[in-house]
Amino acid sequence: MTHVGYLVAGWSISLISFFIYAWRIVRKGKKLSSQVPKDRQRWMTSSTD
Amino acid sequence: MSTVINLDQSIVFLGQFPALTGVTMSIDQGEIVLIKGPNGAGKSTLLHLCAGLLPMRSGTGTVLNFDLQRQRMELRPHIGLLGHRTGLYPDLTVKENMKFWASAYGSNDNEIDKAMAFFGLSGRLESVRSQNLSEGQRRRTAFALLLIKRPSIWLLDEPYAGLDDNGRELVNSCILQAVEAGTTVLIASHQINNIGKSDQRTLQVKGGRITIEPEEPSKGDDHVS
Amino acid sequence: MQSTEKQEFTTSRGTRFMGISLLIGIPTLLIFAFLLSPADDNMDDAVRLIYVHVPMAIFAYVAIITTGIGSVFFLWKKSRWWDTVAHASAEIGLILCGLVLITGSIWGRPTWNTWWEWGDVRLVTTLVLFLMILGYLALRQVPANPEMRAKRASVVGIIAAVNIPIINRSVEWWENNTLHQKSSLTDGKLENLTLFTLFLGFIVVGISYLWLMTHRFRVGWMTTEIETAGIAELIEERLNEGNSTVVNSQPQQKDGTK
Amino acid sequence: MFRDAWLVTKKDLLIEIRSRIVINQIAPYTLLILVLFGFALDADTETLRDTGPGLFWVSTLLVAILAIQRSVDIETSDSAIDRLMLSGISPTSIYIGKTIGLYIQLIILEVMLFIVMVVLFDMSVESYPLIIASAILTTLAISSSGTLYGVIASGLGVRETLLPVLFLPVLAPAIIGATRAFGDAFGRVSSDGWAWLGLLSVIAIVYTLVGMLTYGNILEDT
Repeated sequence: MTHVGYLVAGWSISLISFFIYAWRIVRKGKKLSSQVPKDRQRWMTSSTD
Repeated sequence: MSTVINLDQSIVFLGQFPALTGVTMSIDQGEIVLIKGPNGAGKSTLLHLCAGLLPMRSGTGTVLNFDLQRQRMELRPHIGLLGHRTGLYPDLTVKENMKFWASAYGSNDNEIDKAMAFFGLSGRLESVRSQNLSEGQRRRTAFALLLIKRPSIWLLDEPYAGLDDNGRELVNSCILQAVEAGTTVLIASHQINNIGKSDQRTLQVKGGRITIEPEEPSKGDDHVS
Repeated sequence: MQSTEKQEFTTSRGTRFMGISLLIGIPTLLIFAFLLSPADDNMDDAVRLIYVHVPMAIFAYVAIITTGIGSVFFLWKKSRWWDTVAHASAEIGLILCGLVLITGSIWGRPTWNTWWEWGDVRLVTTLVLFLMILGYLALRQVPANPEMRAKRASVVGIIAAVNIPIINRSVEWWENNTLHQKSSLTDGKLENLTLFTLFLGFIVVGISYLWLMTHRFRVGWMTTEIETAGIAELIEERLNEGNSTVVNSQPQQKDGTK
Repeated sequence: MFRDAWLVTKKDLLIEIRSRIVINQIAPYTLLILVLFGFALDADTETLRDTGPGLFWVSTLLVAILAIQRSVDIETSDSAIDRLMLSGISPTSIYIGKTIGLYIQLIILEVMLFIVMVVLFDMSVESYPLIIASAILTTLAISSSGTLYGVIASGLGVRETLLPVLFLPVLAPAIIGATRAFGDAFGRVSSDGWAWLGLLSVIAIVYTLVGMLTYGNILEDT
């Protein structure tokens, strides 16, 4: 296989960025949802979106 | 007399700050209403709300039968607002300022001349740029602009600031004339208690809400300013 | 990704399903991209980057167009729901745009022997979009009245979205000196397995976008929820400020009027 | 509507004639940028000729930012905007009026810049119609989006930094097109400059329409 370095770099940057962003969002969501009362989180459980 | 301003539990936010926290008031045509209160009480915000310049967060209100939630655009041409700042173009002369706004309002030259003469702006002052005017002269120009617009409601925010005795008398007589002609006048000021007409009302604003509205304007509450 | 398996507050049945699909989809895509699909005649193995680059590029457009649509509906319906959608999508769009630029230039290095090729329209225009979204998010960070900020940001969002078709048209005018692959999907000479891998890439990136959107939307929704929750207290505080100065003189002031 | 718009334009131009901010302060800045490029590129006239079209539009864009801020300042410095909104002139008319006012000022700046560039860089023009047509369209794109973005960035306390960040990327496609068209008109590039006019007119029209539709919304709570 040619260009292995480029391939690995490209894919890993994409995947790592995705995971870091996803992790930050989920963590922020966890933190925020402890501050918002359940009945004000109505978009949380609905199937909309 | 018909009601021209009617507010019910109006809440207005300036950014995150609740400037008005539920104002309820009703004002009839031809009334003179003094709005008093400490700095930051919400007097200016109240006037801007009545002018249709601020959105209401909640509550209802009509001014001249225009709904303050939906018809602010339609309301605005009928309002004359004199704010803290005079809203003149500093690089234009008094006359040029007058001419621009006159053509925006659809007033004619005759009205310009009359308004300028009334406030002592004719002659030399005509060709002075408004940035070189004194505070009092700028106020007079702003009043002259109010005259040529001929609005149904006057909202005056500290109208006497920077005016000399002569200027105050001119302003008072022009307010009285306007009221005779059926204009409604709201004045926010802590400088003056009486403008020389007996059936004026005083509203007290504190904490973004009207705290007292005397049932009958008592003749006793006029003090010399 | 494991985090979706736990009980999270921004997680619902929908996102958990998407999360599990991603857990299966991403390794599958990697296997297809690196092991099963063949090397390209012209690009050799560099083609394996296309499977993530092209889908991300398409979904970057999708994200920005979603921002535009959300902005239009916000200005039209004044609905906070759409504003939150627009904001969430712009943030994900920025990340996708950034990754498209990075993978694009990594791909360009072995293929064109250069990290950045100014002659390539698509790279340059993606950069322009990236900068527009950066401006949009900068505006959303400015401390100001939230409603005013949302209104202004939505105009910026609309302008960014209408630029996508404009930019795509400009590609045609610029075509004669561009280095870019003439749309790799349509030249018909691709092998079936290559096509399938690309298709798989679209699905995986698409699910990732939806998954991120849902979570980011919920975070945005709760942020405004927290901001607005304080309003009742703010009003109360403001009223007390009025009361404290006139404690006893006007007892009936709660009514406001007669 | 157009009567009101013209009123606003006339007023803005009269203010410029009285204050001369654009002519006395902004125009010299334009020329300065051009001269600085001359120094920076080592006075290699051939290079300057090649990059001339790009330098022209970059300088125009940089001074446009200043002209936009001035155009917004006119209305906000003494709250004239409040009176303007109460005057019965529709926001769309205000938008059109201010766009035309900015347009005329930018065209004057561009003519000056153009003459200086042709002289300093010793450039020869092959097609004046192409120059004029592309300048007319590009300037419309600049002034229509500039009037809109000037208000978007105003009143937030961060205008000086925010306006360029928002405004410059939005005009990047127009600048690409304008530079190619100019390059062809100066005979420096062998592309068909007229083809770019299509792109430029689409951008100009779209930005003007978006501005007309949304300006009122933004003016509401400035």
